[in-house]
Amino acid sequence: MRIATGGLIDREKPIRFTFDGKPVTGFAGDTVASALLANDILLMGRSFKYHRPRGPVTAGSDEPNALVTVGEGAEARPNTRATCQEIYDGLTVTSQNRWPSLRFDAMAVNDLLSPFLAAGFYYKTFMWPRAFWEKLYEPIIRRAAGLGALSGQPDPDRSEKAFAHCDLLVIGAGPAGLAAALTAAEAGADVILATEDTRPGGRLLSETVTLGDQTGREWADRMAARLAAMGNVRVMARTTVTGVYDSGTYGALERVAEHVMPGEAPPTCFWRLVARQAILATGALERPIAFPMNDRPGILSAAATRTYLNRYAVSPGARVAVFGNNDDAHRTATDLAAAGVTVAALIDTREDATSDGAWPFYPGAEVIETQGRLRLEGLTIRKPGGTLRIGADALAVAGGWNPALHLTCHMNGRPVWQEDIAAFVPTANAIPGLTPCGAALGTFSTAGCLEDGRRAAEAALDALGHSPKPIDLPDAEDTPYSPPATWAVTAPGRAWLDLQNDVTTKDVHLAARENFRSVEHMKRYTTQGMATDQGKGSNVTALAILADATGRTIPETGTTTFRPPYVPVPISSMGAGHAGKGFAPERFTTSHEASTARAAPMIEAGLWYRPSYFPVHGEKTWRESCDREVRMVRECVGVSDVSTLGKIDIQGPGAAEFLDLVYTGTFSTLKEGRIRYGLMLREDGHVMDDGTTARLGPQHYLMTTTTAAAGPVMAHLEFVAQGLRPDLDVKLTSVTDHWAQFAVAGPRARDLLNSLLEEEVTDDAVPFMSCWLATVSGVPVRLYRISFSGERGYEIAVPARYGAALWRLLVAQAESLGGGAYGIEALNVLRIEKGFITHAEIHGRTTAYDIGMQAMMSKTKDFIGKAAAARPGLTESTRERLVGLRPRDPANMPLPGGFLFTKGETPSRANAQGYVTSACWSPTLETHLALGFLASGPERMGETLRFTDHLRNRDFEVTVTDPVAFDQDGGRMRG
Amino acid sequence: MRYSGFKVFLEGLRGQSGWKPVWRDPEPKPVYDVVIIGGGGHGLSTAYYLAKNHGLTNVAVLEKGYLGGGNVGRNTTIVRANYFLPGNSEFYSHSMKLWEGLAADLNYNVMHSQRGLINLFHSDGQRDAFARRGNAMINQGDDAVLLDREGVRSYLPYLDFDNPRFPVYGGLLHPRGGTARHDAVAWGYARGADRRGVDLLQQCEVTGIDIEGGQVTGVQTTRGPIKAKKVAMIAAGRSGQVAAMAGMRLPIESHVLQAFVTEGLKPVIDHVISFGMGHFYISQSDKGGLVFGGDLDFYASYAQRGNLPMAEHVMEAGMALMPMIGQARVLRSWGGIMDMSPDGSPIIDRTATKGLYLNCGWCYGGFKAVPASGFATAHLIATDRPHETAARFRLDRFATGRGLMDEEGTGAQHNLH
Amino acid sequence: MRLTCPHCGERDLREFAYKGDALALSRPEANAELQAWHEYLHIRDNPAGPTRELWYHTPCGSWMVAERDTATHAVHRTMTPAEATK
Amino acid sequence: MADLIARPATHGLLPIEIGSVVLEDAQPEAITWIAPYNRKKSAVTRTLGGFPGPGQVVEVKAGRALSVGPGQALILGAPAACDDAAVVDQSDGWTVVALDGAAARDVLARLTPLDLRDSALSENATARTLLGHMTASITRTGPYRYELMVFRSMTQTLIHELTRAMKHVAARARLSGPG
Repeated sequence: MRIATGGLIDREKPIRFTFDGKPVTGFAGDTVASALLANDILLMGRSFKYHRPRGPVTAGSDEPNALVTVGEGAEARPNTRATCQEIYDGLTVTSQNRWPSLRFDAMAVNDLLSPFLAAGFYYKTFMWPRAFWEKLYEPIIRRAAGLGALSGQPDPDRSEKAFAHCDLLVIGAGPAGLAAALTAAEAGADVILATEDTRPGGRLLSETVTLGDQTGREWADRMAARLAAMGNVRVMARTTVTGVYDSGTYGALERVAEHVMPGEAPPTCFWRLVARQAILATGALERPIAFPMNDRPGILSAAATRTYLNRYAVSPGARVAVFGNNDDAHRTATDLAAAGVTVAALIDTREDATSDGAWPFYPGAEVIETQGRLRLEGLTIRKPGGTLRIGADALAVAGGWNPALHLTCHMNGRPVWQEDIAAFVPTANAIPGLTPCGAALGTFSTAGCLEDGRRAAEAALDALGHSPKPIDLPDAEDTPYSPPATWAVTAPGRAWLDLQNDVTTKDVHLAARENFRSVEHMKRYTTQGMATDQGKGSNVTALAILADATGRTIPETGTTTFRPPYVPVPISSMGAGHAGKGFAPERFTTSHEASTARAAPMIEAGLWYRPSYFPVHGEKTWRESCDREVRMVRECVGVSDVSTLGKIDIQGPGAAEFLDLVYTGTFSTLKEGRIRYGLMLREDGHVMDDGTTARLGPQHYLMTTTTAAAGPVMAHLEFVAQGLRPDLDVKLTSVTDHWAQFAVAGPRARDLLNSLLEEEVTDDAVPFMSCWLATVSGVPVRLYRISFSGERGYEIAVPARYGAALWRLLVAQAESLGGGAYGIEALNVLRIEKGFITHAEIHGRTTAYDIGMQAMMSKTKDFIGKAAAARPGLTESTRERLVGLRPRDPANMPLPGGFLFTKGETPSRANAQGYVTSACWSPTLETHLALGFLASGPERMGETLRFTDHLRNRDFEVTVTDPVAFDQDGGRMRG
Repeated sequence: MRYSGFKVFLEGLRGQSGWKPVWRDPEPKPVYDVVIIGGGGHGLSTAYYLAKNHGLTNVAVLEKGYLGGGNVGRNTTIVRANYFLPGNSEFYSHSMKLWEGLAADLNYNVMHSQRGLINLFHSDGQRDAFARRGNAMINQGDDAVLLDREGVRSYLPYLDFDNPRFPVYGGLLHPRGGTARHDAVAWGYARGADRRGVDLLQQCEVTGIDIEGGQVTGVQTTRGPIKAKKVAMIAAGRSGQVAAMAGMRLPIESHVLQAFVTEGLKPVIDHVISFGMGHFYISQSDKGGLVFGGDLDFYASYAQRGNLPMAEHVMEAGMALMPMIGQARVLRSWGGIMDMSPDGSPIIDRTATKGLYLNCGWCYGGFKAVPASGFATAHLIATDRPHETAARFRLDRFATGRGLMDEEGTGAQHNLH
Repeated sequence: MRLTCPHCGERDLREFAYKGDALALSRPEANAELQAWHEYLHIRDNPAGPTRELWYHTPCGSWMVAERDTATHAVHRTMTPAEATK
Repeated sequence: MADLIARPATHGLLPIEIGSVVLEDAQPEAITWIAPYNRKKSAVTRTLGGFPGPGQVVEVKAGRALSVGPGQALILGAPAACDDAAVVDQSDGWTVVALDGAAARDVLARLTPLDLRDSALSENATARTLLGHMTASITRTGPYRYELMVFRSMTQTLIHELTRAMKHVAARARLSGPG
């Protein structure tokens, strides 16, 4: 119910939203939970396992119960904490994990079966009959999985990511965080102050404390305004630091626009914060007490009760009982009474507790049972002298505090037990550069937090080399913390620990009985702490129960730890901007537009796009186009964009020696103006890449790599230059993007060039494997006479700005000669006919020996990979080595990925002799052709083998041939 | 105590009071026939098969922390047999057969779920490589189906087929691939070994390996010296430190691999999906969490935690492949220490020291190997001969270059497999 | 994690590629025994603690040696390969 | 023979103005890669009229020289030549755009892990870093102006990513604006 006055809500701004279709009205400043409570709606969810009715127990991100789906359509957000979601006009909120309705949930039958569904029961059953597990039991279990549901629609990917750097990151903006931020900012440090809340203040917004002559919230507002006015401070509200990573890197989730109707602003931003120093001022989380039937809607933490009361002007009930083991229970009763709410009873586990309030007070008493189904109706207490039933529609539980130390565990820090506050605190130096303070360190008074925040900031400033300036901190309450006395109430009935996963104290006792005595075993066996709240409220209590069950102290039993993220982070936040084409950069060649204008399908080649083929009118299949393009190159002339191949400019007095080291062959003897094919090995003796390298000058080479290996080869060359041979004076730079490069191939390639170039091309002047400079329409170009098709071939390179124009010109000239453009399908056929390899063959497991290039490995000089290539296992003749394959029936295609077997053998692993790597229809030879690897291949020329492709149901005979199927002596390309 | 539905029912009626410890906590004996260093999945399964297959029950498993606390309890639970190189093929095929009978064998429901695994491909070249893999799987006697784009769509309609950076060309379906409940595997083997008399010694860290005249004689531990004629080092993630106690240096580099799980969600992903272009794989657990992972963080690490760039890359791949999961929230991330070998394949072998055995180098594929690894290692320890399914996992293959199993084709750089 | 490129200064991990143990800089002589090559290529000290390793700063093309702790991820020092092999 | 028409990498794509930020073409006449040979740096410095140290931009005879790697600079301006260095024409290898406006830094912070604070990237400082997944060069040429360079083939991705970031920054400004 709403309290008539007070709170940080704007009563002038009513907000209308719906919950399960029904209209609800709250005020600006409300969360879904506070607005629903204001409307006396306590039932907000169902638990995971037993589908028990549940209401909120917290007012923050540690909420295990009140999880709802907000919004509709593709961006509906399941499992949203009603305790954090701010309301806005038009918001739709839907409850989860119930059918047909939240009030009546058929799956609540599980609760009746709960005696049989104890921790880990599924490990012990569902095993018979064997087939039933996958056919029957598992599907039923899986159907019951989860709480909320995804929309099933593709997320529109509207969130964003960003980076920010600072000297000091202050995590949390309660009294400690504000004092720390102010201290650091006044000293001139660059500060980021991040708070999960919508505004700075922390618990000051929830409590009725005073700081000096101001209320807590007034002071917080003044401090926030002061910080916001400073140029060196960035206050990040609605921002939860989710993870701590190495070297002062923090992940943070900012809810940018989840509090407004979806619009153009990104819903969230995932921040990568880099801070030289950081301060952990995350406060503490109140813990529950495990008493029988402690899960009913209306049973809340006392701290949350005060938050609802003081911040949202909402009471969870009209008659509220308070149960606690420390002084916070009394504070809660005081606040309730001050707000005009009836305090049904104050129950304190401590026998020596006293109270002067005007409410029924029961010291030395415990709650041993509660009543009510969809909301609390009453409770039974055990007090000195007997039991008593108390009517109440809400119960606030004060179980003591756990420092919110979660982030200190992210780098393997193990919290340590501090007996005087009966809580775990951060271990010292858990995170380099991060200083915990305030309640996160176990300091629970307001004055203590302020002072601790200042101390932490001064330590951070010292590490940063800044001198602190004195700042004034107000006087504040400094009552000593009364350590909580109990964890659980011993009484019959189920007492919940992990509310969402329905883990009770009985489950922990069962784990102990079955010898899952390690905390990790207990958690994994019972699923304690595995729910969406990650055990923020319950883990420490569960540990205490396990300690009790196994007769050990808490420190003997173990500790609690937490992994990132602190709060769950949407995949659409951490992966923002990467749906669709955003996943990886796109690289376009200069001929791209011209290719797509001709309806060429563009194929991904690494990050590049390359044309598959260029269909002409009347062609119905890619094969028709491809065959035509192959014939065009073989019979006339074709033009193809080869700009995607890597091009590395290599210069310097040491360039020749450098190339001799990185290639198997010798490049120091290459003459200026000539080109040589090069094979590059990894140091482990296997082939890394191949390509041609031209000598442009005495100390100047241009290396070509394959498209795929351009980046790795560049890094490799830099490694050799900087790491292995820094003595060589050699300079490397990639020029891949500077040049647009086009292959002109075919018997009429020279004619085509001569129609463009100002100086005539003759074979005497430019024999095969030579390069020269020329001009086209006054633009200087580089020309290379090389061939990947087996025909007379040239590659013409022009600065990229002229690429589009030159491509159009080349295609036009080719067409005027009867040729045209060809794509990578034809390029592939042309090279298979010639037995030229690609990464289909040099797939990382092949040696120069395997591909028949052992002769290219110089015997007279060292080169990368030489020693390892000489290992006995890499030179055995029985290795699978490159061969050509031709089907006995030319119509059969030996598909790549199919296997080779000795004729007559069954196609099994033990019998496999090799496999096919590349295949095509050769319009030139009018047969299918293939390349593949075959055990002892070159020794088996002419042998008939069995080809089998189980997947595509092919089984026929092929003959082993030389890899070069067309123009074996190379006369066509040499011209 | 035998587990059954009836027993669960009975205990339900009597308030779960009759369950007995799943394993004992014995004191170390001074002498064992076999000592296994490492109480993870592989160590526990080795102990189990030593007892079951070879009748060796005077065996101790020494675990410095708690049983199953290493990688067997921190992985993405995928079980598959889709390798293509001889050596791996027969081994993982054998493992799959053991998985299929594991719950019955152990009398412990490891929740092995053969929901089908689909490896997606995004180019003709990748299709050809997966075709080779699929054919190799069938050559081995396992199952594989090559799906075209529409075939993939019929299984996984929620992938981005409309505007992807790397279009789906098809996929290799491995119908028997799937998942299992990781902790249950460790606990099931532990319970099975304990019931056969194996001593499982937790909080027992090995501090030295005793070798006399080229023969192993026992180990030094934090719970005192233990004598044994045979000692097996099965401590993937810490292989180097353990082997160093025996004076060995290994071809292993340790790396961190992260994994992630989201909040529980109603069932939405029925298969295990692997997206090679993005180094991303995902399945949905029986509790509803989307369990997914990616590639190594790529730097040497023993820290069991990763860093943001790789975590983000994994989420980015998820958004690219199936933007439908965008509103799922990542609940927890963790990291494991991967024993990366130079060819990406494991080692199960004798060592130069008599009676000392080595099981390591599982890279990030160790979980699915747990049954066959234990089976083969037990055979090796008991007979001093490699089991036929693991005969190629030799330590000397790197020096000789003979029988390398480099499935990724990335060569002798440990972190690239 | 953040590393310091000898040329560019301190940068985010995502700008770097890791290339294994820094022993890769100590390439054996061409005529060394196969065992030396085997150790160079495959065998690793793999310490759970301080180590020296090779990193590549992708944007600027610098190789560097980092002294880093594999247990804590603390980066103690980075230097050029030339400085490292002095 | 027809002329070959030169086409700029950003042809038809720029300028773009969103919110307070403008993205425009900034391609210089020429881009020349210079890497002095060993022990020749001072000779090269004399010839060129300067040579930038790490992170530096210096004015040279031909234009501005940016440090782009160990012992490497790019000269943006007129074509440059030098005998004591490896010299490579990269005029068409890089696309240069400028991001200008009060929120330019916020836009960049969505794409680069580089520390963009004044203390780390002052005016006239340059850095090799990442923009999204692209390797890039970022040079701060004014209080609110940055010149960005990526490989020419990635021009469209560069503009797409910057545009997306510009839209987000503008939308945020409206969100936290009046009311």
